[in-house]
Amino acid sequence: MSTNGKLLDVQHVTVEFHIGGLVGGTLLTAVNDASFSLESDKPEIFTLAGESGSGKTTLSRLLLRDLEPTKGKVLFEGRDLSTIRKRSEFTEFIKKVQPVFQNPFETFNPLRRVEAYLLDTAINFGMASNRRDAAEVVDNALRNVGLSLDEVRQRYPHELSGGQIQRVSVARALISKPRLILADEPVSMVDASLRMEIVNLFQKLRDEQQVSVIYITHDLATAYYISDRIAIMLRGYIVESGPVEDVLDRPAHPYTQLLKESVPEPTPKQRESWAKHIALGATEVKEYGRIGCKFAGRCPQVMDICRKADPPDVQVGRQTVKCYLYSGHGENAAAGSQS
Amino acid sequence: MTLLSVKNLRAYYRTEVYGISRTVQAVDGVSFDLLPNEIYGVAGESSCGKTTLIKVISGNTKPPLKVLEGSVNYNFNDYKVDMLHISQDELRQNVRWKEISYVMQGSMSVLNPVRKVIETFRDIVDTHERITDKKKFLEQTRAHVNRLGLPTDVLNAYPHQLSGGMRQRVAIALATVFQPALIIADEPTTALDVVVQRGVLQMIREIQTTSGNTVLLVTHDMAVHANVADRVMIMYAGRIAEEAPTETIFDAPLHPYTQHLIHSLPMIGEKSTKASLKGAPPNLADPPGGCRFHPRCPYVMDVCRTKVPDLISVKERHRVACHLVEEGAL
Amino acid sequence: MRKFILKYLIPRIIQFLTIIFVGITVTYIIPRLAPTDPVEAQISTMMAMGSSLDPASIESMRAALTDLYGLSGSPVEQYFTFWGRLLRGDLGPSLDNFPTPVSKMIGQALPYTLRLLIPAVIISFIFGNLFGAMSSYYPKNKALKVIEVLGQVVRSIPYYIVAIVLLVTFSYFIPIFPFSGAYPIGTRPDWSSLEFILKNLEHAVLPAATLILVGFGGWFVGMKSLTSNIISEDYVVYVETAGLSKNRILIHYIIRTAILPQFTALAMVLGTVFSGALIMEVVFGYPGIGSLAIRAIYSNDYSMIMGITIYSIIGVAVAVFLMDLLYPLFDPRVRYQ
Amino acid sequence: MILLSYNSPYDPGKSFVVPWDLPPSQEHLFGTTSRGQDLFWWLTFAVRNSLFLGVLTAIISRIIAILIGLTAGYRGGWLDRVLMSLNDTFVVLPLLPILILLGFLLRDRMNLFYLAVILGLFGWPFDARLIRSQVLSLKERSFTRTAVYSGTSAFWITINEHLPFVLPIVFATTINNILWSIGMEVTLSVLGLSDLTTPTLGTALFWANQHGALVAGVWWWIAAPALVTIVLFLGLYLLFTSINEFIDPRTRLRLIGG
Repeated sequence: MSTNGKLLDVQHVTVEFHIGGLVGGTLLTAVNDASFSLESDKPEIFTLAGESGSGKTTLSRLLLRDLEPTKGKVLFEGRDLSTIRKRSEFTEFIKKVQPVFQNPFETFNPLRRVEAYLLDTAINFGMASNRRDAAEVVDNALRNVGLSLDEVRQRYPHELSGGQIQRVSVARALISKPRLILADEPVSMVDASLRMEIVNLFQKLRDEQQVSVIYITHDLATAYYISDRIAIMLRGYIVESGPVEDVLDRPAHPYTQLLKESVPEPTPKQRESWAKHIALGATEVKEYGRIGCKFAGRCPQVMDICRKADPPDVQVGRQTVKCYLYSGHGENAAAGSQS
Repeated sequence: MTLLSVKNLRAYYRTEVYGISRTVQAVDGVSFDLLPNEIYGVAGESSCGKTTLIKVISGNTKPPLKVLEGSVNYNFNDYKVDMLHISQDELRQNVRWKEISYVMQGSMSVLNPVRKVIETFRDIVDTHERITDKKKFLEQTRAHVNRLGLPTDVLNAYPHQLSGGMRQRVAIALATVFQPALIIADEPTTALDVVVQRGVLQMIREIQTTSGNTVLLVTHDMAVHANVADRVMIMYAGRIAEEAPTETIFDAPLHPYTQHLIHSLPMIGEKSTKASLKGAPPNLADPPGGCRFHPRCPYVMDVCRTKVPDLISVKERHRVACHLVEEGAL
Repeated sequence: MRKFILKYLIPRIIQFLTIIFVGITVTYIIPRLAPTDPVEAQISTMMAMGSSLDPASIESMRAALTDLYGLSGSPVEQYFTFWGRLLRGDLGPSLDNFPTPVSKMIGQALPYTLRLLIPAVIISFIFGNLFGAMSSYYPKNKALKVIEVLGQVVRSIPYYIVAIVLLVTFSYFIPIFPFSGAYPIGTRPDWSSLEFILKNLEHAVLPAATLILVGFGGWFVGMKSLTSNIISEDYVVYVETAGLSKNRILIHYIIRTAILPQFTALAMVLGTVFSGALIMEVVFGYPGIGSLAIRAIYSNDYSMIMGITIYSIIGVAVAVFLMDLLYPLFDPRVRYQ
Repeated sequence: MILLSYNSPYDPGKSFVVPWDLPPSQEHLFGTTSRGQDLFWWLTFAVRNSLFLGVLTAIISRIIAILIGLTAGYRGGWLDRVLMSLNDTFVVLPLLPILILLGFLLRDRMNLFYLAVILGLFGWPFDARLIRSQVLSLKERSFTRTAVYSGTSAFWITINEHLPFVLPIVFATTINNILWSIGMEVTLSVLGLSDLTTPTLGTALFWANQHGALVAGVWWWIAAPALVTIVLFLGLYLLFTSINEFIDPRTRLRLIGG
């Protein structure tokens, strides 16, 4: 098996959905020609960031083999996910790739005790052969997230706080000793005073257990805080990607610039500049159907060519940017690189 | 002159399920004033009592919610209203929407899915000022919507044809048809994307600046308060922890909870490790005694476990409820 | 418009044809599942009941029956002949009133049934939905609670029992309404005389009341459960805080949104309501399709029963189809999708 | 009453074992019929048989409804569309005329068992649709995905995660279905289209009609079965609402303190 040293390799994937009935309907491209990869020997936290409708959740479902791409392929440890057919192969795969969902209270069935999921996971993945061994495995996983089996035993989801149950959710994902965790907005439903403990947990997993994390979020501030690399998505495209400090400190794509500028800073110092007028986007469907760059309608530096064809991916420093400004079409190729 | 004066408000939920009665002390001894012409921010985590507080001050107290003590008094340009004793009819006719209006949490769904936007405008306007001249009503509504920078097309649209941000702005337009003295905005941008959120908050600020009314902005997002509010009140477990002008709250917070909230916020451009508070917000059906923050407080003292700290003024317009401050330890 | 035709109309037409197809096929298969030769069984029962037909008539009846059951040729051929006759609107002669065509007799009885059924359905729909919505909007109202319990109980009791209770109460113990029929015995139907129409209305009161009572509970319960979610919807709470009057909220915001699924439900239960109407006519001796059916049962008039079955399937299918076509007029969400 | 039927001093199959047309009295609680039967004891058999019919119908149609509802909901796709199209057709078909046709043809061979099977075959579609929509919404919830990524098989997901939500529906519809089936039997019997020798609530009314009970002034012959039916339905209905509330997941949630 050749892995090319890649843990995960996403190659030009496109996902199209039919919206509407059997006949007619429109084609919506939720993910458009997206590529990125994670190295096998260098665990990292990789963020997929974007607003609602950017395709980040669709992309995550693709990586969990919840969906199949219309075009392109996803390789995990060198294996094309679309060749996974048998149940045993699927089990083998998800043993190594585990999800953490957004709403901790929806992650577990409200009518079941949370430990049931943990014990099931341990037994289903062959981490333990009987309930007693399973309890030990589970307890270990829970200790990794700062809890213990005794604290959650006999508890229903609503009897735990949002922060606790989200940690249980991470613990469940850790039981099978996965190589990769996909966390879809894991802290957006968790209170501010509990948020950082979960965010810090992902860093701990990366550093102490060599687990890679794909962090899916709309929140650029936490993304900046925990991730190593980031990819910004807009209407199905990855418009800019690279090391998080480069992308967010010196955004190159005009969309990333707008996004960064719009995030309210938790200090009253920039009130006046934050409050200056901005152009709001067209409705979602309109931007999806746009030919060429999806941001052309709102871009302050728009050129004719932007409305004609998809921009190419251009390397700007350590960033990859999907924008004509940097492909020799723009006069001010360095426009975005000012601080 | 104050617009609203809330004194020592205590509002509990009393529920009974299968013979087990539960009392949730959602708002427990809250006092504050709203001034004319300001944006007053209320911050706090889920179930800290901020939603209950809004319910009571807007006259929406319904069982199982019950006000045990305290007073809620408004003064709308010499039209005085005692919110806890006003008759339903007067509340409905003279106060709601004429003096107090709302932009609700999840405003995206406040528009009736099967009626055009204009019909909701008509219902609300007709309720308070009978529409006699339909043409004039249409003209005025169009002008109003235009003034707020919205296209007039939205009036003839059904809600599902509008984007989330547009619906939220329509909701703001609805809330301001009568130029009310107070607009209560409850998590107005929680479900919105950052770019849209910025647009909506700008709109709220503009309206406030031009018409000089008061906005009560409730959100858990401290970053929003930092950029929009003039004064901020921090609630914790049904009580006020601290209240101060925005600059003071962010530059020199006194309550350990406020300090944590502000220092734990991640920022773009800064990667230093942010700590999390231990434990979780208390269950208000069985809150801890003394200061309700004491089980999580890094500076807890013996007195905190037994005595409820008073909300004291430390400076002009800066109040805090913490024993550390009382004893000058900070 | 093209979108509407493709996405809305065509699936509805397919559904319409499926209903007719499945229904008719079921009626085609049933006689063939009967363990004995239906023609001979039929003839012998008729003979046993002392029919005084001459041999020639019996022979022609045997031919008519064989034809009616479509028993000549292979099963596939039979199936096509069966459809062929149906498409020509030929349901064969009534065996009891030989040789009056079944379709003519049904044609005469149908208006009576419809005159009873349509107003009853409309009235129970309106009141059931109105009270149902009110009962979730005013949860503390005692009168509405009583109505709810009554409606619920009546709804679950068989039509027949409700009818018999009404009949016994209001024309036996307290004889204020006529016992049976659509008009006094001995009068001739004369739709130009006011007196006759009044008499007819008087006779229709109890049957209609039964249909309304039984239907009411269903709509009430359905509406209540639909609106119980709606009253806490944001857009209702919102206009409440905006100070709108309760009546305006009830009508424009609660009923207006909740009523839509009820229209679909109306289409769905038409079959059941129609069945109920048949029973009603039997109890009250009202001369519609139901009475026709019971007479056919007692006189072993197979072709009549077959005809009634087929008619009702087609009738209900058409009604459901029309209902579906009207639905988008009420729901902008369907209209614009 | 069901238990009482086993102690009946009279054989319901026999007629003219007691004086006929006696009004209700201490000896004959509901009076006697024109066929010389003690109405009270006769009705004990009727209730037993009617309930038997109802339960059997409910079991048969529940099995069909669960199978179709779960399959359509969990598998989705074209199978779902085909099943639901068929389902809607069955919902809409006017059942009574079809049953009349069937009863008419089977007449002499009709007995309670056949009737239960037939009603069972027609009694599933509303409930199958309910179950399907429940499964569809459950399938979309995160906890189903959690279970999938915990390596749990589809079978166990259905049993552990979905059944607790589907069962209350099955239960709620069971009693409705029993009531419906008993009601249908009454209807068919009144029309003379069932096994008239078996005592049921329906046949009681049929014989009363046959003997012109109302005209003859034997009102108790109609009133007693009607009353018993109403009481039975009321009882089952109340049982249904209380048990239904008890096993509703929302109630359960509140009981465990949610």
